[in-house]
Amino acid sequence: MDDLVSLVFLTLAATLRVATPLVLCAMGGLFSEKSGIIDVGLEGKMLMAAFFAAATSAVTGSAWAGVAAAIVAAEVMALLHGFACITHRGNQVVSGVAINIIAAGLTVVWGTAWFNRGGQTPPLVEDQRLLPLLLPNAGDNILVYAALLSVPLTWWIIERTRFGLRLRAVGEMPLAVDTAGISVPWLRYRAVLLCGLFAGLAGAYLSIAQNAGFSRDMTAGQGFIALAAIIFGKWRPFPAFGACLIFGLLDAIAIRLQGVRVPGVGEVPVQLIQALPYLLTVFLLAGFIGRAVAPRAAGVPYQKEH
Amino acid sequence: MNGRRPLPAWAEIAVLPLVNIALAFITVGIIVRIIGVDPLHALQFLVVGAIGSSESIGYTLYYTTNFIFTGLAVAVAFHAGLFNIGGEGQAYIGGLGCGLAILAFDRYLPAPLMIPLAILAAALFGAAWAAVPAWLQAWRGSHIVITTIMFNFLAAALMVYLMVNVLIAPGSMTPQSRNFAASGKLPSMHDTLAAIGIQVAPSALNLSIVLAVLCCIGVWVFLWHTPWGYALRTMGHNPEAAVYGGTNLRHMTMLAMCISGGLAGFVGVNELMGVHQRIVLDFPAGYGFAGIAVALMGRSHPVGIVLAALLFGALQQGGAELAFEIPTITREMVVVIQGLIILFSGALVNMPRPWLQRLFTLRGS
Amino acid sequence: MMAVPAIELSGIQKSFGSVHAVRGVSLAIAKGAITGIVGENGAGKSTLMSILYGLYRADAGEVRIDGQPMRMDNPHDAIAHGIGMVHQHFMLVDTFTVLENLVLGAEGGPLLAGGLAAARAELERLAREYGLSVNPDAKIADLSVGEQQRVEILKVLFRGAKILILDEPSAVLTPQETDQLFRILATLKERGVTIVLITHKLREIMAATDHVYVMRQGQIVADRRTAETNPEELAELMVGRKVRLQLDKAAPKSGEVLLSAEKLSLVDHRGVRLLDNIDLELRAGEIVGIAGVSGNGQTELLQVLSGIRRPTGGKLTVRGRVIDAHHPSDPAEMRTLGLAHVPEDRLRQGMVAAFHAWETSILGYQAQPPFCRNYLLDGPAVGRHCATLMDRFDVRPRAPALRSSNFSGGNQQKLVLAREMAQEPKVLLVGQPTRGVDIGAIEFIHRELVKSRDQGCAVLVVSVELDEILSLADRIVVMFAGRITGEVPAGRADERTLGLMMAGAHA
Amino acid sequence: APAVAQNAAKPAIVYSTGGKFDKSFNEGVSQGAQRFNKETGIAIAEFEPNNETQFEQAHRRFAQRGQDPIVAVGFSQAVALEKVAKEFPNVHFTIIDMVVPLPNVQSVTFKEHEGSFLVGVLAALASKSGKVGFVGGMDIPLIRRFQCGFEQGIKYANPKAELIANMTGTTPAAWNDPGRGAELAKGQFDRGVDVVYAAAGSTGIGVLQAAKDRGKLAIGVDSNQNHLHPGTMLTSMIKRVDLAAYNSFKAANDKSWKGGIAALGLKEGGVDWALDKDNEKLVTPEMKAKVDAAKADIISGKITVHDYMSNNACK
Ligand SMILES: Nc1ncnc2c1ncn2[C@@H]1O[C@H](COP(=O)(O)OP(=O)(O)OP(=O)(O)O)[C@@H](O)[C@H]1O
Ligand SMILES: Nc1ncnc2c1ncn2[C@@H]1O[C@H](COP(=O)(O)OP(=O)(O)OP(=O)(O)O)[C@@H](O)[C@H]1O
Ligand SMILES: [Mg+2]
Ligand SMILES: [Mg+2]
Repeated sequence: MDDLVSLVFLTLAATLRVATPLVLCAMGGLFSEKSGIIDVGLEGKMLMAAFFAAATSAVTGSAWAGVAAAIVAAEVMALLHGFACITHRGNQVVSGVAINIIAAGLTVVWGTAWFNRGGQTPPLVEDQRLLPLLLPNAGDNILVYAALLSVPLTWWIIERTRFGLRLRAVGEMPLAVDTAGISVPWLRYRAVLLCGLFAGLAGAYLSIAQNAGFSRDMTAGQGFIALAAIIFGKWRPFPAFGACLIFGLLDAIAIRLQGVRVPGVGEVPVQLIQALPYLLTVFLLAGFIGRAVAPRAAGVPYQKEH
Repeated sequence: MNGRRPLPAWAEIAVLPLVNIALAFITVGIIVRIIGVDPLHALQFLVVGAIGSSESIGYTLYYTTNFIFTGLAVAVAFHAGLFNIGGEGQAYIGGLGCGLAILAFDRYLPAPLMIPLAILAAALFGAAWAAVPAWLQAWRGSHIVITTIMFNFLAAALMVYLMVNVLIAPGSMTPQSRNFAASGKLPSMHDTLAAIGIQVAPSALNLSIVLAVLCCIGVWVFLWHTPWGYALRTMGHNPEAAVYGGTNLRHMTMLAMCISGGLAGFVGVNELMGVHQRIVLDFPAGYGFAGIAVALMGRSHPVGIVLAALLFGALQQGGAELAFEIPTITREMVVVIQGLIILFSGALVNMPRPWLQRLFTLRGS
Repeated sequence: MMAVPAIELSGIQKSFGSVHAVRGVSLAIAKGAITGIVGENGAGKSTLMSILYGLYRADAGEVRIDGQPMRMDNPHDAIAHGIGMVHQHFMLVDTFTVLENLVLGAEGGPLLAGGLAAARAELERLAREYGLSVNPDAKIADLSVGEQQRVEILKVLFRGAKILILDEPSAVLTPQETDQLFRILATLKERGVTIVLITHKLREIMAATDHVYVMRQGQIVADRRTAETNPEELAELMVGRKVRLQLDKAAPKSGEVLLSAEKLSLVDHRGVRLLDNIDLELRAGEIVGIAGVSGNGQTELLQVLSGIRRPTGGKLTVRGRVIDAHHPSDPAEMRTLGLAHVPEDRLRQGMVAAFHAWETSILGYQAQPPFCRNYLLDGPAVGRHCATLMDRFDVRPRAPALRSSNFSGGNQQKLVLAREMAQEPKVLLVGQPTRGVDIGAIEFIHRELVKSRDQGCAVLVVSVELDEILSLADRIVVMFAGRITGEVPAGRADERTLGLMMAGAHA
Repeated sequence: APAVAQNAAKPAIVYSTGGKFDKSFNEGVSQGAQRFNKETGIAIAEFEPNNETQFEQAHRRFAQRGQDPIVAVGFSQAVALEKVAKEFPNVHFTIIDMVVPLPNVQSVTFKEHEGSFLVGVLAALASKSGKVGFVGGMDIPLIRRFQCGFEQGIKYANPKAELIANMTGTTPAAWNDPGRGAELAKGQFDRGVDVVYAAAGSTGIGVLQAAKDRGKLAIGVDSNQNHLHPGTMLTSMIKRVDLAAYNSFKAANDKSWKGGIAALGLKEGGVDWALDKDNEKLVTPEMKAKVDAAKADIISGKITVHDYMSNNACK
């Protein structure tokens, strides 16, 4: 009984650990998408951030310097995305894909050049990492709490502030915002920057909190899962958060389900379990949970004079 | 653009892409400098490595073949207004189809029957893998970009499951199927040419490139010279007009994505039938994503796509040689270059236009 | 002229790529007066106003407000100078409530709560003062076009504009709503607001304005005191030649019924009744006009009749083929039945902007001979076909290879019309035949429609322009809220009664 | 560095697509190369292909340039190598983890199951909970071979001991996902595991880290990873690929190079368990005795460790 309780607790803790980067990413992506800028590049931003977080804290020996570097790195990528999609009205998906590929390559190129460990950063010691605060076994480091906090914060900003109102408007009808005397590009740039901020934190979490160092492609598709969570949550913070938790839980359970024989079915193939989040997303996207409507102007570059 | 006159068509098609590539390479040059290598020196190795010998040309063309397939795949979907990011998965499953067909029949069928059958299977499987997201988009309204991304992951999982648990050759160290019998081998280019008395250095280049060329012609005819292609492009430009014109958007979406997926599936033909002669893991190796860049650079026109694919093929081959020659440049450098090309010729395509326009306006007046 | 004009424009130039939309316009708008601007489509009216409002940036020229030169780089500056604009196409966020749209850009503080409360109070005040009542918490998407325009005007008043620009405000209103609008404008004028009114309806110019400017081809070609001019003169100034404002046609010789709808209904996925038991008959050799304020089901009616949408109830018979919810049809089949359809919005439906004219000239017929032979498009044949169309309908420029988007609105319209008429249809559905078309082209198109009527074709014309319906139709059917609210023979129809029916009052 | 003789060997390495720094056999090979380079001062040409079709190119290119010997790392190079080795009968090739029966090819494979058996024994002895964990990389036969040997070792030392095994993933990304590795390990700890064996390339780094963070014991793989976390690293299953590469170079250098097939197990010192200052505190004399006994028995043939890959099954 008692260890059942502890098992449940530990499973939840695991869920939260896995969900944290997803949540941060999703909240970031939410700002971007709400403003009408699709962000397939979350993955790349997170990867860049993870790399610079680890690299910096390995060099400076300060985890906080790492976090700062992560945010800067992610913001640079975010600005690149903005520069392409807002200033030059480029295709947002393409820009995102490009950012992902570039990040995947550059992190390794630089990593090899600077640390020659094949893109890995040196393993980090205690004070170069963000460590659990209260419950060592749960791994509840500061960024986990940041993620939990980010959800109500995002909701409040979007629903209750002037910025939020304009954000929602620009994602639906930029022309209306423009004619109201508000600069569409500046508004969108701010959204994209917010996205960068959160993606940066997510990246830092991966390399200096959850793990002790960067290794190539360590985001392993989580950026896309976060993206799925946003759509899944129909572009609303709390549902998106819920989606992240579900994916986290799936993962936590998957880990425990591996190799377990399910009566009747027999042993569930690892691959199936690992594919579950993607399967689920496809299933849910297919409108079986009701249609998800994207911000109307999402993906459409704003142009006054075609 | 106010004031300035728009670019002449030829400049749009010819000059702009070149400027974009130039920008990408300049950026790469800077990065290469940062890690302490002389860019020009590197460029030289790149070029020589790509077209320096008949062998390297062979490999360049072999990579080009893959890029043509995925480039066309993306382009066809593009023309229908669909964004197919699932080329990776479709190529993977296409390869599976090709491989299964061969594993099933190579012992009984002679090459003249086996090869077309396998090619057909590749197309069908690729198409099927694209058909699901297409159906989800057409009937359930799910976002095809996301679903195709998800289907890339699903394809990977499925393949590994099959390779590890079903198709693996007994006693094999890695998840790979048994080798295909002779009838399941697509003749390599050097053998074929040797047969007609032309000697070239052996390379991975095989007859799939002929298939690729045929696909280019096929796509061109289909898109611009058949009523279905007409309807497909109408849908891409203006769905409402397509409906008005009597096109069923759902069916057209399926058609477009199936063609797209089938084309992507041919990567499997080149890789498995042409080179590996068995089913292996991860042979799509990013060709699906690169296809987006190829299509963008090629302005979604077969001719443009062939040119863009040649560039990417040369990059892939020359890049390998470059890494070969200069240890400090790792293989990821090539990835970066690809990424930058996608960025400049895709997302930032509009950036140089005003400059060029100013240029032309000056020249004009 | 009075002392300092509220607005003074001098030498304004504006091009879009190759299009020289505004060519050195100079004008002065008197304070506290209503100034009208008329001109054919594409004359540059909206562009000029967009420049004044800072939405577009002029390539050259100067803007003076109250005598002071101003840089109008973006709407923010304009708003700051007390300029408000009600755009031809509404600038409202559909998913927002009236209140949210109202405060957008004038939230009064980084947090919403306060601003919204204040706005609610202000809204009630304005509502009382001008009799402009709307429910603050209604979603824009759920409002009628008239109400939406009211919100637009409220937005402007809410920002306390001293200068009000209205771009074709009455295009979407019933005569009654229009009357109310002009009452409001009068009130505003009393309160000293300067008003600029853009419209195509000369009647409104004569009724409301003190002063009128006429634009053509991006230039001011005339400038009159309203008291000293008349519609005929203005029309002539607009087009640059004499135009006959009314069309003369022989009495109809109507024959057998070619299209008939019985209790035709359409309910969308949200359960909204878009079409409600429509009964309609269309006979050979007659023109039936459907009048009504846009958004009352005309669009849907055309969609169902042309096979684009399947009816959810009732039945439709087209030349013997019976169509209902269970036996749907599609535009392709309809074409084979000899039904042609000129859609309401040529750019959105009738053509593909990026296509060559010759490609546009076979939209919907691409799979038919002679355009398609053994599964391949016959390019040359299509080219020749397009050229002949352009001849017959005098589409300018006569260039089949030109991109469809590079034809002027009117010429685009002619091209689409030509494509459909060239098939010598038995039934012809035409939506807004002359929307975005100048008076010159209107004459031509109307004559063509009457011609095909006289050749025994059954013509259905849907238009929001009452005058157009009145001059074209042999029978007039009025739609309101998806229902047919009345039918009048052309002879006994007059604006007022039609207006009442359009507002839902049964005749 | 010592002066290089004119007729010295011109060695070259073609790594597998895993890359030179895979924390696994590629890295081992490069260590062997470095050692050779230190001792002889002879530079070694290296190439990291990014797809399998580049193997053949690389082999041929090196051979053409008169590089000799040429070491090919990983089973997947076999097909290409066989082809090129026939083209260049006078060039010496060495392939690791696979057999290519040609006179001018030296095939080196390892009996990972034997090494894994030993660390399995150690794990079972060290475990208090009687629950031992295994985290594999990508789910492929090679890794199953590790797991299978490990399991036999555990059962040998403590028949009642329970093994909880996880594979990291289904794509090559599984070799590079320390985050997931850590989660898998933590998941196993949550279920009572107190010793975990990582055979997952860089993913293992995460596993070892997790053990450190949770104060559990971990076993490294391929190269000696004990130094990573002294105190929680129980041991490492070493696979002496470095030796294989080094020997090949050395032999070629003093003209004693011989082709043929070598399957390096405990007997040949190809695999072993690591005991050094970093983990000596964790290994009690009894444990050491037991493991050494098992080692002796395996070498003498008293114990035969079943090889998963002999029949793609662990029995
Ligand atoms: N969106 C656009 N982009 C580029 N050029 C355009 C656009 N709209 C119109 N034009 C160009 O501007 C010119 C005028 O178009 P417009 O439809 O305003 O003319 P118009 O005066 O209305 O002609 P008509 O009287 O035939 O309707 C056309 O020749 C067309 O080439
Ligand atoms: N954004 C744009 N891009 C390109 N051309 C444009 C654009 N907006 C307007 N034009 C062209 O500029 C000219 C003036 O257009 P404008 O909308 O000002 O005409 P208008 O007088 O308002 O006509 P309407 O009575 O139909 O509103 C037209 O040729 C139009 O096609
Ligand atoms: Mg206008
Ligand atoms: Mg016009």
